[in-house]
Amino acid sequence: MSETKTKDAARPKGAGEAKPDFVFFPGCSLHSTAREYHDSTVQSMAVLGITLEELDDWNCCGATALSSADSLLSYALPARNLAMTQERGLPMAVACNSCFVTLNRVNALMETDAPYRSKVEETLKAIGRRLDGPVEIRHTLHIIYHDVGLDRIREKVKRRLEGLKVAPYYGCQIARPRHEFSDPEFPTEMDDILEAIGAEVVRYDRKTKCCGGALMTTKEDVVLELNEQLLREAQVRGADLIAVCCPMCQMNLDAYQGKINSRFGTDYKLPVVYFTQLLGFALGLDEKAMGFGRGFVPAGKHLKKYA
Amino acid sequence: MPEAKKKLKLALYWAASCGGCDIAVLDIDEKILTVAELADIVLWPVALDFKYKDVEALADQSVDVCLFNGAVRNSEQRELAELLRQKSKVMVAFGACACFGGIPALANQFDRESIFRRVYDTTPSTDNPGRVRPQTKLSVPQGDLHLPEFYNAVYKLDDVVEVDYYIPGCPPPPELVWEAITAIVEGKLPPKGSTLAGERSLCHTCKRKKEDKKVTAFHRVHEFVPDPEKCLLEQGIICSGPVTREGCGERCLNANMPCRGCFGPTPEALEHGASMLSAAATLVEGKEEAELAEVLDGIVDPLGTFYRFTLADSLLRIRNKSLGLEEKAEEGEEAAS
Amino acid sequence: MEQAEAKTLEVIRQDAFDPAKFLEELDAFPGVDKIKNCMQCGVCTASCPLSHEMKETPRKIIEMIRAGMRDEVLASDTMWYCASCYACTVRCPQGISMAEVMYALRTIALRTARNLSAAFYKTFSDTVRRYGRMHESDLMIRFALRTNPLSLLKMGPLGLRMLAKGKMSLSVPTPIRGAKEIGKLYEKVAELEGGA
Amino acid sequence: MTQAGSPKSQAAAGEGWEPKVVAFLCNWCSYTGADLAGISRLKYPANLRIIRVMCSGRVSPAFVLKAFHEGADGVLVGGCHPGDCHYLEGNYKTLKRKLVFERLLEQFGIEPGRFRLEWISGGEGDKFARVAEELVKTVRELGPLGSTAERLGRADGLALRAEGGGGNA
Amino acid sequence: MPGPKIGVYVCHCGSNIAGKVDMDALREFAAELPDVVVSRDYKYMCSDPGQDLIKADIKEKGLERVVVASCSPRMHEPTFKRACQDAGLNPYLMEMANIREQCSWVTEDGEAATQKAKALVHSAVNKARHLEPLEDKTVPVDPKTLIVGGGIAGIEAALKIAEAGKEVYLVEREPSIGGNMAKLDKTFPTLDCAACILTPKMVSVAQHPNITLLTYSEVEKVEGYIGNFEVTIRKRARSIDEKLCNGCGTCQEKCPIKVPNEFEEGLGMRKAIYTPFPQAVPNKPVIDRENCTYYKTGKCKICERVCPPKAIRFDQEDEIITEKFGAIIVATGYQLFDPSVGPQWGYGRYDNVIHGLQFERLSNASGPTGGKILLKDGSEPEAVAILHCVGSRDTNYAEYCSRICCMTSVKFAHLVREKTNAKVYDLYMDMRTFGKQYEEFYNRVVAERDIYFIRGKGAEVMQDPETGKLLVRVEDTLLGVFREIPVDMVILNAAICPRPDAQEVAQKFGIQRSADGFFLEYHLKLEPMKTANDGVFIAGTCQSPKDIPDTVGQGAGAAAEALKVVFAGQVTVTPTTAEVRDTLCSGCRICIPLCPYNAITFDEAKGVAQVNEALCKGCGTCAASCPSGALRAKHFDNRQLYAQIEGVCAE
Repeated sequence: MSETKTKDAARPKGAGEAKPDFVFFPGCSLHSTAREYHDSTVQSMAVLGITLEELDDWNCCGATALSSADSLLSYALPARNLAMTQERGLPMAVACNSCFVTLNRVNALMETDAPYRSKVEETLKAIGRRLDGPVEIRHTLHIIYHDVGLDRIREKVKRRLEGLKVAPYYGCQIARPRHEFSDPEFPTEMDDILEAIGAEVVRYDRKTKCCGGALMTTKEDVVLELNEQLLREAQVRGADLIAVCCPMCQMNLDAYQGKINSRFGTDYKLPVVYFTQLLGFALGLDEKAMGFGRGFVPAGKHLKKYA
Repeated sequence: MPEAKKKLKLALYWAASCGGCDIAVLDIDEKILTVAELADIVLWPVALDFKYKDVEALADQSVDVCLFNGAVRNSEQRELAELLRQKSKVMVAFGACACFGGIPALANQFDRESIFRRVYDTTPSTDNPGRVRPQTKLSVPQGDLHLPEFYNAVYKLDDVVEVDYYIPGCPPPPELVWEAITAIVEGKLPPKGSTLAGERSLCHTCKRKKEDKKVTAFHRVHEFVPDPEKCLLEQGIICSGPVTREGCGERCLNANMPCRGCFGPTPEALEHGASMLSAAATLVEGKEEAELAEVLDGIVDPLGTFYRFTLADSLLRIRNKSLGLEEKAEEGEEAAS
Repeated sequence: MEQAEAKTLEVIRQDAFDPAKFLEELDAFPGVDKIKNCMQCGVCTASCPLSHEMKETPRKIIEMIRAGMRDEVLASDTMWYCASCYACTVRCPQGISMAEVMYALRTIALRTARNLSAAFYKTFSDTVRRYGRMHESDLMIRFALRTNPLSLLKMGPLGLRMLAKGKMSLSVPTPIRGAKEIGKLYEKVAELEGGA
Repeated sequence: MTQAGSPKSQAAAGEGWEPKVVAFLCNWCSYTGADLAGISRLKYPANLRIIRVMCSGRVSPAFVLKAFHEGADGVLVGGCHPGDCHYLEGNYKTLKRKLVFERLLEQFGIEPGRFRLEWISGGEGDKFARVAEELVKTVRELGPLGSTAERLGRADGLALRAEGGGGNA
Repeated sequence: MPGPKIGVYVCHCGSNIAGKVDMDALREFAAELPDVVVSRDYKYMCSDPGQDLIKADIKEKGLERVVVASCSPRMHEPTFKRACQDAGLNPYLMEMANIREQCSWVTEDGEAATQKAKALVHSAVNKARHLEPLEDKTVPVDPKTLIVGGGIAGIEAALKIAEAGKEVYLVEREPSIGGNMAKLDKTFPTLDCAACILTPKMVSVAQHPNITLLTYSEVEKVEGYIGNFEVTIRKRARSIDEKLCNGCGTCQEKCPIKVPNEFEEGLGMRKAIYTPFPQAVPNKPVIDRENCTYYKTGKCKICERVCPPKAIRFDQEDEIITEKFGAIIVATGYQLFDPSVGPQWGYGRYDNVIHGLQFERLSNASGPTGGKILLKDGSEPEAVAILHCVGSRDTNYAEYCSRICCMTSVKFAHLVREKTNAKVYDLYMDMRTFGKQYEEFYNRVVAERDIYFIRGKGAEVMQDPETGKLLVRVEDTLLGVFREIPVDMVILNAAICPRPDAQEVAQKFGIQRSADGFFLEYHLKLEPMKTANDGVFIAGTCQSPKDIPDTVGQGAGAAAEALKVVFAGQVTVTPTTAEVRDTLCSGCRICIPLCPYNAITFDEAKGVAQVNEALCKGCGTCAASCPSGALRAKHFDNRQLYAQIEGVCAE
């Protein structure tokens, strides 16, 4: 990323004078099931000098569910958000992996496939909007890693999470099909951030294996199996908790852990938290404000010694 | 100058040009008296009162030499060119405008309509609420009035009539004019179609010190005072000397100004502007496209720079869009607002 | 290896299929291309977290598409197992986006399909149309009503815990300001798709 | 592809109009690349006609103007990739000329899409075919340019005496 | 004014051209062009009867120019030039129109192709009208050949040339020749050991009086042209006196520094003073100054103390050698694809995932395990998976087929079974056994006990976190089932790739690269060793992936190409240079810095530029920049090119 941006990020901001760095697209989950992800993201990024401005009147990106139901709609819906971001004249920040992949899909179309592209443009025209080429879309994990940088994170850490063993679980849609991350299958950005706040990152080979996502609704049996494998590796590697960056992953691993235990006769008690919760906590933000209590599997006991 | 048996019949005409060429004829100073001794002037609108009908009355081929200056911008000039060709034994394109279109041909970047709009509508001093435009024909009670048709493009003389000799320059230097007149009088003319100037480029006679050329930045003449001893190109000033025919007496160079090319291309140059462009661009050192672009952007207005006098003699002649008149009109509107 | 069940060999009468037509139909979807370049290496299958559940492996689906077996492909369960993890897509040596192929197949199938998955995707779409955003509780309740109202009871405990954690709300969602726009968008899409 | 245009249809943008594109290719890279396209039996529009030069550095901007003057609707100059020039750096000279020449063409009202400089190596038959296809497509969309004589004829209805001008060659 | 008499000859090229272009229409069109006095078509113009047509017309009709419309001039220009010359016409009065590669082969529609062919012929006729006779010049050829790269291709080429009685310089970057082949264990399909067949050749190279062997050396600069290349070679300091060193190896025993041995592909160690392998040629060590304690701290010098003949020279400096050569053979070989680029294969993440060359070293008796196939922990594997096409045939990495991996995999399967009791799973996409006795070899191995071939590409290697076993995931595509195979070792048969410095080397030798990054041959089928740079030839895997038989074949072939040059004793240099017309040159000096060969100088006395035709290569850049038109590119002058432009643009 450009140096300017890093400078911007580091620049102290007086009240009201600064233009935000990104338009923030929270997505539906961050406003409901994943509110702790929303709060911890916005707050820790603010501490790190990045201001986000929520996209006004955003709509659902359609997720992969719509890609499956109606091709044109699955482009048109996220395109509205991109068009509005373009109007605002800022790059877009996204925290939800599913939104990230869906919005990027529109971007990819804007660069290729001309005939279909014009169809999408026509739908936008019907609502009086337009999209001129792709919009810069950034995952918040990537922004924190690149624009803020590890050095600055280390500088700002108030509580080093020394000794906390974390399994970094990225989920699939953050680095795939191919985005800005170091590798589509073995990205390392979250590992590095967690290390920068002092945590011990355990080896986690399944870091981008699928949790089944929305198939939990329709194919619960097999999706539970996938999540059991994910939990198993984390447990075998000795993780205290799993850090995630996607609301769907968090939900599947956390809310369904009980169901998994009863189905497979296991006894997992692995808290599943957003990496931003750990980051914010390390940066000195309040444990409660970071929403650690919202998880089904409590994480509190692992954090006590740092508080 | 030897005694001529019979007095020459001489015609001089001024078409689309500034008039400097006519003055250039007078610049031969006292020799003009010799000319008067040797020749009867049958047409010289700038100095003597002749009517078109006087020319029409002349017998074909009865004029020995016609010195035609100026480019062809309208139908009147074309008709006169044709008429004078018919009446003259030798037709001379006199000066850069007749030879290559000259400065007036720079207007070939615009078509008639946009020129009219500028001149009759949008100049700040214009007061023309009725948007009156010149008409080729106007009926008044007394009868029909005719005005010549203003063309979309400026043409050089040999576009419309056969030309026997070319005397380039803006204006042609007096020495050259005198040499030409002498040659005509003495009947020692080179083969038809020749240009009565040198064969090599101006660098041949330029006295400035020349080294192997490398340019790191281009400058315009107002930006600094160049070293009068050194090649101007080497100082980053676009000088058309390398592509322009010698014979002018380096008048501009002596004034520490670069050659603008009024003598037109050397006989073997491919194309006046493009050839100089090609040479100038390759003088820049470097390999990085962005860096090169930065230096080369220092050459502002390539067309005006490299085709200052020769646009009507170029391969493309006119700005392509000047042909789609409606389209051009819109553009003009935008430019005006 | 499991013992395969004895089975008579299937006979395909190629003249019953029109591979070109099916390929063309898929070609209309952006991102669905290069199907003909498939080398049948099976990397997609071996990369898929759920391929072991499928009756036909993703690789086989490609071959069936190339054979023109439209009905059989659309009746298969393969695409309904796709979790959009894109593992196949990044690994395919021929650069085929299998995930996009799966989306396309689902979209075509949804025009007629009546299975659980179809119901879910339709409900999802309706929710977004109504509010401009997704609301889990609304979605789940509607989905259950559409499919198996009794499942609401099964979902009960989890739902209650979600409510307790503030992860779900039972209040009636408010549409976004631009809900009208969303409606228009749906209409325009329908109009454009209808023509297709 | 329809046929490359019959003599008369080309004069105006009639239905039978087919663009004319002249390609100046360096012997070592681009011409070889074009040969490779042939050997690989890649198909591209017949509108593009190739003139071989030893190096793209040989292509004087006047050649490009000459082609437009003669009625070409598009011109391609193909050279070796930077660093690959058979003559060490002829292609850089071409690049330098292009950087000014493009602006001149624009002043002449020649749309940017009509002139292209491309680096095509001897191994890039596919790239050559693609560039040919793109250029012809672009030019087709831009419509006919017409020769200088035609354009002047359109401007003032004058049939020029000595059609040609400028070219002293 | 009547122009020169022109004859036009249209070639059908069998159906290659005639199948698309209307031959009658083209011939008749050409006949109507001004100055054309005869226009003929014929099935194969390049054949003897075809050429005879041209010759007869030159003699009987007094043709002054010849235009041949056929294939690319890169193909048959010399043929037709010779035909003209035979008939007494200056060969530079012949012009070709390329209506095959650039017309009939690339055009869908016949009518369009015919139209285009007419334009191309028109253009050629126009140019021909302005052609002028030129005389070829010859220059003497230096009789030495330079070979770059001491792998099997370079070795083969060097020996062939040396045995033919010509002098060769063989330059190798590493301390020993042998290349990648020296690392191999057994070679397919005969399973003879690589060292057994390679070592004698390496020794012959060292001993042959006609070969100057420069190891630990690199070519720095290449100037000049065919017959007269001037090459600068840097012979890096070995830090030993090669004349005194007897290769006893004492220094290597005593040296205290251990670093990974590149030759062992990271599996074994070497000392700071070392020969890369026991059979190295020359068998004299080098001091790796980056790792040597003396060079780092100024202390140690143990090797100097223990060396019996006192051959250590710490102060030795690099030697710069400049030599003239008539021909150059580039045989710089390949680099194996780095499988860690695709982490899904586990390379670099799991200890027992290795690549093919590492397996060769394991299996090699002189390798780090003494030829035993062992896991990292020293135990023997119980199951081994071999993956084909790692990086090959994959648009994410290298699109081409690496050719040798199928056979290598079959060989590996056999070697694993020969040396261990492990089960072998060979995961292949397609089994390509294209060579002589290859299919037979495959058939033999496939029948061996506990070797299982599975048709499917290995997608991923995982590790079971609990058992530590490697899990290979693959679809058995023939069954249509998903398989997860637990193994102890995975061998990745990684792609053969261009060397990382291929671009730099290509530029140095004035050769080009194909889209896949390998060096580009002049003609894929008919001129596989020639390059676009006359006198520079390529051999072996620097041109494309190859097995040993093909590499050796190309090495010998390149030797023949080089010998052709050096035996001829002289080469013809093109007369198509630039010239300055003194009467037009005004001495502006714009052209002088433009010439990359410094062929243009300024004649102070005459005040004009002048071209040294021996140095000029005829690129014509100067002519395009000479504003006044005084500089003329012969055979490509302004008049000729303008005429061509008029030709292609004519209706």
